[in-house]
Amino acid sequence: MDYLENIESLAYFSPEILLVVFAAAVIILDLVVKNRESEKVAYLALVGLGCSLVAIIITHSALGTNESKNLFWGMIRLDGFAVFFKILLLLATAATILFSIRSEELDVRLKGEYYALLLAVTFGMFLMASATNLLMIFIALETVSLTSYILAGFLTHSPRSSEAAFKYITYGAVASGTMLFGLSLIFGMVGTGDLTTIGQQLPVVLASGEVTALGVLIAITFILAGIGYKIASVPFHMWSPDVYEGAPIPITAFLSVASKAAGFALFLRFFFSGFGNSEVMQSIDLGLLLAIVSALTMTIGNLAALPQQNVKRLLAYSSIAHGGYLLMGAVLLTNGDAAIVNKGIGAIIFYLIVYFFMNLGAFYVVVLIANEAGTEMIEGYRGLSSRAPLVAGAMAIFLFSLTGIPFLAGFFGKWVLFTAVIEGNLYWLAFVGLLNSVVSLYYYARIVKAMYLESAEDTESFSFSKGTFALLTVFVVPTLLIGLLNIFYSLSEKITLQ
Amino acid sequence: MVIPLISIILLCPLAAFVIFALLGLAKRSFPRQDLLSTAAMLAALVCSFLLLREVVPDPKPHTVNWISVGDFTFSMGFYLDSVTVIMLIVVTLVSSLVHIFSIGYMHGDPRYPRFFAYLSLFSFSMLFLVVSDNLLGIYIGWELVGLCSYLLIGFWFEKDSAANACKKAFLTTRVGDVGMFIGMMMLFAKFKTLSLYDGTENGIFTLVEGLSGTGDIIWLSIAGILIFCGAIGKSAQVPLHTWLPDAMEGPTPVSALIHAATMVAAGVYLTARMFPILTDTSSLVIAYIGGITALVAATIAIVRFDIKRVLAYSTVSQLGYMMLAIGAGSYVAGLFHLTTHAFFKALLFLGSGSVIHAFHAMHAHHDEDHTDGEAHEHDDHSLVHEHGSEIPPDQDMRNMGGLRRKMPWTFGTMLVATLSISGVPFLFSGFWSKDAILGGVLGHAMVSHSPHYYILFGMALIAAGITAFYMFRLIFMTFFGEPRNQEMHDMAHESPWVMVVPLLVLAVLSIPIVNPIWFNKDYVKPPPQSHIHAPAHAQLGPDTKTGDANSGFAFFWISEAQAAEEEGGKNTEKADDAYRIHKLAHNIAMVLSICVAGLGILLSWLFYHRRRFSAESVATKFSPVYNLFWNKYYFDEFYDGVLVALTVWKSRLFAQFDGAIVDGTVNGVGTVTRQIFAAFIGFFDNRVVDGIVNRVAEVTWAAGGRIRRIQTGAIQTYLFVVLGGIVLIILIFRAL
Amino acid sequence: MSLQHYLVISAILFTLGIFAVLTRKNAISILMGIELILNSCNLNFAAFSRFVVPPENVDGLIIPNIDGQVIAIFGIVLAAAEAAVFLAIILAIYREFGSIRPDEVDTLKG
Amino acid sequence: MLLSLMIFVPLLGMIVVLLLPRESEELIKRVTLAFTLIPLILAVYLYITHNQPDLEHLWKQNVPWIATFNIQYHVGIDGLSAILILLTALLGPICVLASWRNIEKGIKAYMALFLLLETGMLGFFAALDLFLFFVFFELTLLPMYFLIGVWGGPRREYAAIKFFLYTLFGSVLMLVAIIAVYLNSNVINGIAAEARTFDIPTLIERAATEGHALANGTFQMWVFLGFFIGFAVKVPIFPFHTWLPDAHVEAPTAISVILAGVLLKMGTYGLVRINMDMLPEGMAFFTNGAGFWGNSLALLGFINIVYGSFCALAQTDFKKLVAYSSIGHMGFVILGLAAGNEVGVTGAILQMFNHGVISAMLFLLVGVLYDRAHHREINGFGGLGNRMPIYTGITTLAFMASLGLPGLSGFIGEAFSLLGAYERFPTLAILSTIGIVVGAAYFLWTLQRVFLGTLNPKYEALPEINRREILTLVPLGILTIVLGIWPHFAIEMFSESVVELTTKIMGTLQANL
Repeated sequence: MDYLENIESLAYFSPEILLVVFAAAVIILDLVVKNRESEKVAYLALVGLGCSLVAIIITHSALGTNESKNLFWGMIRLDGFAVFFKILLLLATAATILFSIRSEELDVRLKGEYYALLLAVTFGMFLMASATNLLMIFIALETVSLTSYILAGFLTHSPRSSEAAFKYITYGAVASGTMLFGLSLIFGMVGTGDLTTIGQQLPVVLASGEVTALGVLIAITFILAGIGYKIASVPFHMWSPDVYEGAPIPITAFLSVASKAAGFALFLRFFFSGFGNSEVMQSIDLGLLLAIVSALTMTIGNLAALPQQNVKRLLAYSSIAHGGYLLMGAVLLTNGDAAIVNKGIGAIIFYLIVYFFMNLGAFYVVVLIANEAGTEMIEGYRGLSSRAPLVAGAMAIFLFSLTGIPFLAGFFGKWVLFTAVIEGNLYWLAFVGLLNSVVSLYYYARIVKAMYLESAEDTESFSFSKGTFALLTVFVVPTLLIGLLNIFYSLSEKITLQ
Repeated sequence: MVIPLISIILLCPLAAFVIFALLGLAKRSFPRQDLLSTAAMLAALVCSFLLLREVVPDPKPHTVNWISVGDFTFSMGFYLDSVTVIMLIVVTLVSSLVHIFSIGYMHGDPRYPRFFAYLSLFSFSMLFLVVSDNLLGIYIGWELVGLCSYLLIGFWFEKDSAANACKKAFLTTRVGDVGMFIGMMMLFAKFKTLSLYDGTENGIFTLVEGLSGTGDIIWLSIAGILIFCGAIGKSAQVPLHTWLPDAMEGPTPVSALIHAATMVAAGVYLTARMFPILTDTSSLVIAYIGGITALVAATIAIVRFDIKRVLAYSTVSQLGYMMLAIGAGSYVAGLFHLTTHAFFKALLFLGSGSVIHAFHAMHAHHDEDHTDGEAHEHDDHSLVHEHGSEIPPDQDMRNMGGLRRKMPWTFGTMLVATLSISGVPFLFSGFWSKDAILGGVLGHAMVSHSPHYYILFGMALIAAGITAFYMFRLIFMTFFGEPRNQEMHDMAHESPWVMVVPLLVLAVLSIPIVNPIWFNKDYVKPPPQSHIHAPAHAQLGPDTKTGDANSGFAFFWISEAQAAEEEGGKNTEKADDAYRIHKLAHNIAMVLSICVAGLGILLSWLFYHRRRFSAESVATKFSPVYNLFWNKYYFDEFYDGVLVALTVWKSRLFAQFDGAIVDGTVNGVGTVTRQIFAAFIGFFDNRVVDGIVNRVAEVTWAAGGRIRRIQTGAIQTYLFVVLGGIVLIILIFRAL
Repeated sequence: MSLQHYLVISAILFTLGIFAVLTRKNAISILMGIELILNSCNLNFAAFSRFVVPPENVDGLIIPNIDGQVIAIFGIVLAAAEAAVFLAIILAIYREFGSIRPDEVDTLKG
Repeated sequence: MLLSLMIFVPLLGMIVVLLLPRESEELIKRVTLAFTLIPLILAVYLYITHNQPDLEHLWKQNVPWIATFNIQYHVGIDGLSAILILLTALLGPICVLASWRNIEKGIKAYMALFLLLETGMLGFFAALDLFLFFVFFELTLLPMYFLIGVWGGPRREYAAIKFFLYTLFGSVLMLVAIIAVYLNSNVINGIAAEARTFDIPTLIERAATEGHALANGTFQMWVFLGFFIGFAVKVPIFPFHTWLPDAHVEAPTAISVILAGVLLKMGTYGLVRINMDMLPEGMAFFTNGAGFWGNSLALLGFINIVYGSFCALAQTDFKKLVAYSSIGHMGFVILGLAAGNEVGVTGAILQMFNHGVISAMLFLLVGVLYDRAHHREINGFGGLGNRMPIYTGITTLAFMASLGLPGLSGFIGEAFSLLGAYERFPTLAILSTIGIVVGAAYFLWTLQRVFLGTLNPKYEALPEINRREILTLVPLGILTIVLGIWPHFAIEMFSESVVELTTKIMGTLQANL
């Protein structure tokens, strides 16, 4: 394994550097511009993201296909996998910034540092997507967490927001502390923080009897607490409904998509590199563990979503459930067949693409309705089909896509996942997943029902700007088309871990 | 020539109906639908007569492929033998006369054109049934005539009684039809065809001969009986006879055409057609059903006062005779009686129609009353039929009397028919055909030494006597004596010529001499019988000979010499024995039948003309018997009772069901007031099937609520779950 | 002192931290519990680095492995950052709820 | 090409309708009608040319779609799908006409959804790629959900979501089965030999290859179950049927027509196309006549017949009655299919088509009455026969056709299904004839309560059926009569397919015995 030294690495590290630079620039600009023009700050942040995106593409092309570089003496790795996640996360941040510009609940005067924080959290997520060392993993996770806590509590005068931040940080701190303890155990077992080395050494020490399977199990479970908290898997999910409900809506959207995606990136890389040896997996039956966690996550997420009245909270539970679906793909990491492992990773990646569009789209509608109707409750959606037909139509598409109704992207996402899972012979898990998607119809349809089948007392039409519709289109069109085009399938198939 | 002629016969009436229907869609109507329909029928009549010459001894069906899938071919086609032609003539003739009669009878009805359109449709269906060469075609015609019967019985559908009657008729016959369909399924499963005759492929009759063995073949017996079920329904045999008297709610020409002459006789025709597949057992069942029907219906008829119902029960009874004949192997006698009965019974109905028409003003008046009265009960419809409705005054014989002078033509023609049905010897066709049946049954009994057939003969004989009794009762009450209802009597008048002429024609047709076809014994021959047939027959030698013997004896008095000559010329000794036995039987039967008929007429004369005995006192003296007759053997009550009992059972069932499953939610019971199974199943649907689904949904929902409760909002609970989760995972997976 | 000693102390610290986090009715105490957890991890890293990983021999020069110690340092830094954010959030909570009892901050639930 | 054109013309129509201004309602209706007439014209052309082999290429298309999964856009027709496409295309314009006046709000969205629905249905019947097949199968769900849920009756929300949930539940199982088929589609004797495929003809071929994973009896049995439940919900087969009465009662007339006329047929079509053609071993397992499982399919058919009929008898809501009668009639389809012989399958397919026509008529007729009287309570009418003679005449025709009166099309399907079934399942076939009697009972009873007797004074002024309504009914009525008299018009289209299919099924059965 060849490592790039620090200075050599910097060139490949330019996207992250650009993010940091622009985060600083945003803070400086915020000092300069008047409050009324705070949108300028947001656009600067967007420019920063754009620059970073260009940098990602340049570094990626410098890398060449199917190549990877280990930067900073193996602290992080730049490969197709990381590039994909970086782009996805970057786009999610961009969307969040766009939402935030339109969101009326965020305090305009504080927006400068808000955008800086968003850039910072993106930076942390970039690290999460590419970290290959225990130290780096922990730093990345903490960077993301600390900034997220602040973002979740950003509405300083909202008790809900503060409460969300408080719960988030308490929960997050304990979870990451637990994870760190698990990481320390792993470190103690093999004596190195490098994931690849861990992957090679762990079976050796396990075979030699220096380490027992129970020890590995304890370590992994502790680590799972940290990663599971990030992707909100049962039983580490309980923070998410409260935080999602309390946080500003754009941040909720961001957490439910970007944070989750980053979590999965970390999860996949960690387990693939660190535990990608089937002996280790089998010694603790990791496959079954993950499968059960996956099944529980989607079931509990879906069931708890059923009685919700707050759309944000409902979507929070729904995103827990989707985390469960994604975990089904992760279960395949434990399959002995490399082809199936790659199918699992590909399925997760494809699903994340789909999820990105449909979930962000749904949250965008929630932002819009919260602006116009001033509520996040389902009642506020009554009669939306006549008050804002296009928005209602878009929301219906997002929701049905989340359900997995065919020809919408969500269906194809599930299709890819379930095909992979069944190919891994986990029929029961696929069945649980499918039953869950039936259950999920019920609560998604409740919103559709409110929009289309019920009428509002107030029948005044909402008016939205052209920009709003343009942004909505950006989410609707992919939700309609992704599944119908082969390009995304082949893309997700190409992205693999080594 | 056969195909064009048959096509004309079928298409003419059909066209008359189609024109009506198409114009109806365009909200118009043909100005003279009556003439159109009548003309169409007359054309068919002419063609039917022309077909007489086309009959060949061993006809082939004219078929086309109707449906062909792979190896299977269903063909549709015509089969024309002497029986077909005779049926065609009977149907077209009676139908034409009824058409003409209706021009007068239905005059002024608001739905006058529609009536003729329906008649045309009926005629088409009936003719289609008659000419079909296969069971499927027969079944199609069979159901279509049922439909027309439904439409025509319910022609005055504003009357609830009519509405009920038509539904009852259709449903009751459908029960029989299902039996017939099952029989068809059995035959089809065995023979892979429903064609009866040999066309491109062998038909059922040929195939059935291939079945080995001389005794009964159980499944074939069952199939035969099942097919006969169709006839039980259509020909109103016990126990499915109850619809026919109710069907008198229809206009009287309809009763004459459909419920006396043609459609109800279709059952007999079908049974006769299926003769070659009837085994001993099925024959016996048919004979018994026929015999019982003949007797039961006759006894009920004694005590009716509604002129049409008397005739209706009389029809049921006579149809029973025909069935008995076929069951006893007297194929030709059965068909013969069918023909003669068609004419004289149509005549009787038309005559009664003429009488009713005489009270036409009253009729209209009554209708209005009726309408008003029924409006209140309107919501009260149920599947349980209302029956035994009041007798309309213009049909009540107790309002009649002495009409003989007022309506001489009607009286005269009806008397001819009455003499005919009563079996008054020699001059009247009914005597010959009935005697043929009696003789056939007795002969069969004597040949086969079967006690069953002796019993049946006894029943038939008693029924013959009763028939003479109640028919003369009808004549005496209607036409003789003093008018009982002077007001109505004054209004009565002879019918116009369009109604009288058909009566006259039919009266002429009730004289045997105009039925010459039947006296040429070569013209109608029973179909060749196969090995499956009665051992009794088999002992007699070559089967075909027995058949000949039967047909020859059926017309003993006319064709004896001829028959004897032929039989004697070529038959074996055994056949000669059978021949002699049958000859003897016919002689005995004839004597006996003349005696019972005479007795019946005499008693009737004493009771109702001379009033030597009081019918009322006899009725009180034998009140149990009288009640039995009066209440029509409680058949309707039985059917209703079964339904009611089931309803009770249903409520009880629900009560338990409710207690057990829906713990005490009794509100279901209140809503469940519908019919037995239907309601039960509807209930099942809502409570169990939906219930399970809803329960699953509830459980799911409740689980959601449960999970919500864990989400307490207190952060330390969440952390506890985290730690608990970690510990649990480690504990569980440690062992693995 | 052998590795076991360190590990035992670390485990005790961790357990105490968890105990504090689960039971204390004061947000500050919870923060202290979290610090205990993090410190137990730091101790682990340092101890493992010292005892488990053999020193590297580069051209005869014995270089002890300091990976674990480095991680511990970073851990301390991050713990400090976390404490800062935590305290800021506790301030906000106190402002909004007038209390820093964790069980009184429960408007979001269900 | 033509086939794809036919499938996507309604979709194009949807886009056009969506672009039209909301206010120009007449224009929207006309445009919709035009866009539904195009498939009809194409379908008629298809009927005329279906037996000309040189034109076959017009009616198929196969282009790669999602290469990763070897999914193709493969459409094509055989006799069976052709006849159902004909039915769908026929009912399209009729439903548009039936919706002309009685859709009061949001006509634009209604028509757009309707066109989308039509694309889904046509695509489903034409799809020859399993994945495409599933996508089209589900594509009908969404428009249907909205069409019932937005334009339906008082309990429309419940009905819509129930319909949605039931069908989705069924299709979930089907999805597992589809994936299982796909994953096993390349395994011969345990070795992955060729590329995986969703191509239905290829799958059928492979499923008949000795040693192929798809040909494995146990595998087929399980996959059969998965598909079966998916289709059973749609048919609907007891006990998955309870969504149907609710959906029918709440749906607007035209949607009921589509629901009964076409959507139910999707279930039975699927049974033929997938369960019988692709999974003969599975089919054999459930229809071999041995034991419970061997009789199960026929038993379900029987239950459907009897259950549906008795339920219909219990109804006082006109529309619900017709809905339950649909359940009963679909039972004959199942029974005929279970028989698996030429007569039975012919009967079943005929019954599919004929039931589509007849139930469409019935729902249209119920709609006509409802538009006038604004209720459907059977006992609330009476004596309409005099007031609305033409309406009564057409209703009588439809009722008679539905209760299986010979000479009308309903009879042949029923009769053949039963004839076929008797050979294989005599007892069940005999018991199923109960349905014939009960069918007559409830229809006649209804006829009596609505049309016969004295006129309910409330309805003295009820207007007679109008020309537009007659126009919607006449084509169906003509079909009912024509196919009753000469069923060959329909049978010739699919007889070859039936022979092929039944030969396979009977062969498999014999091999199994």
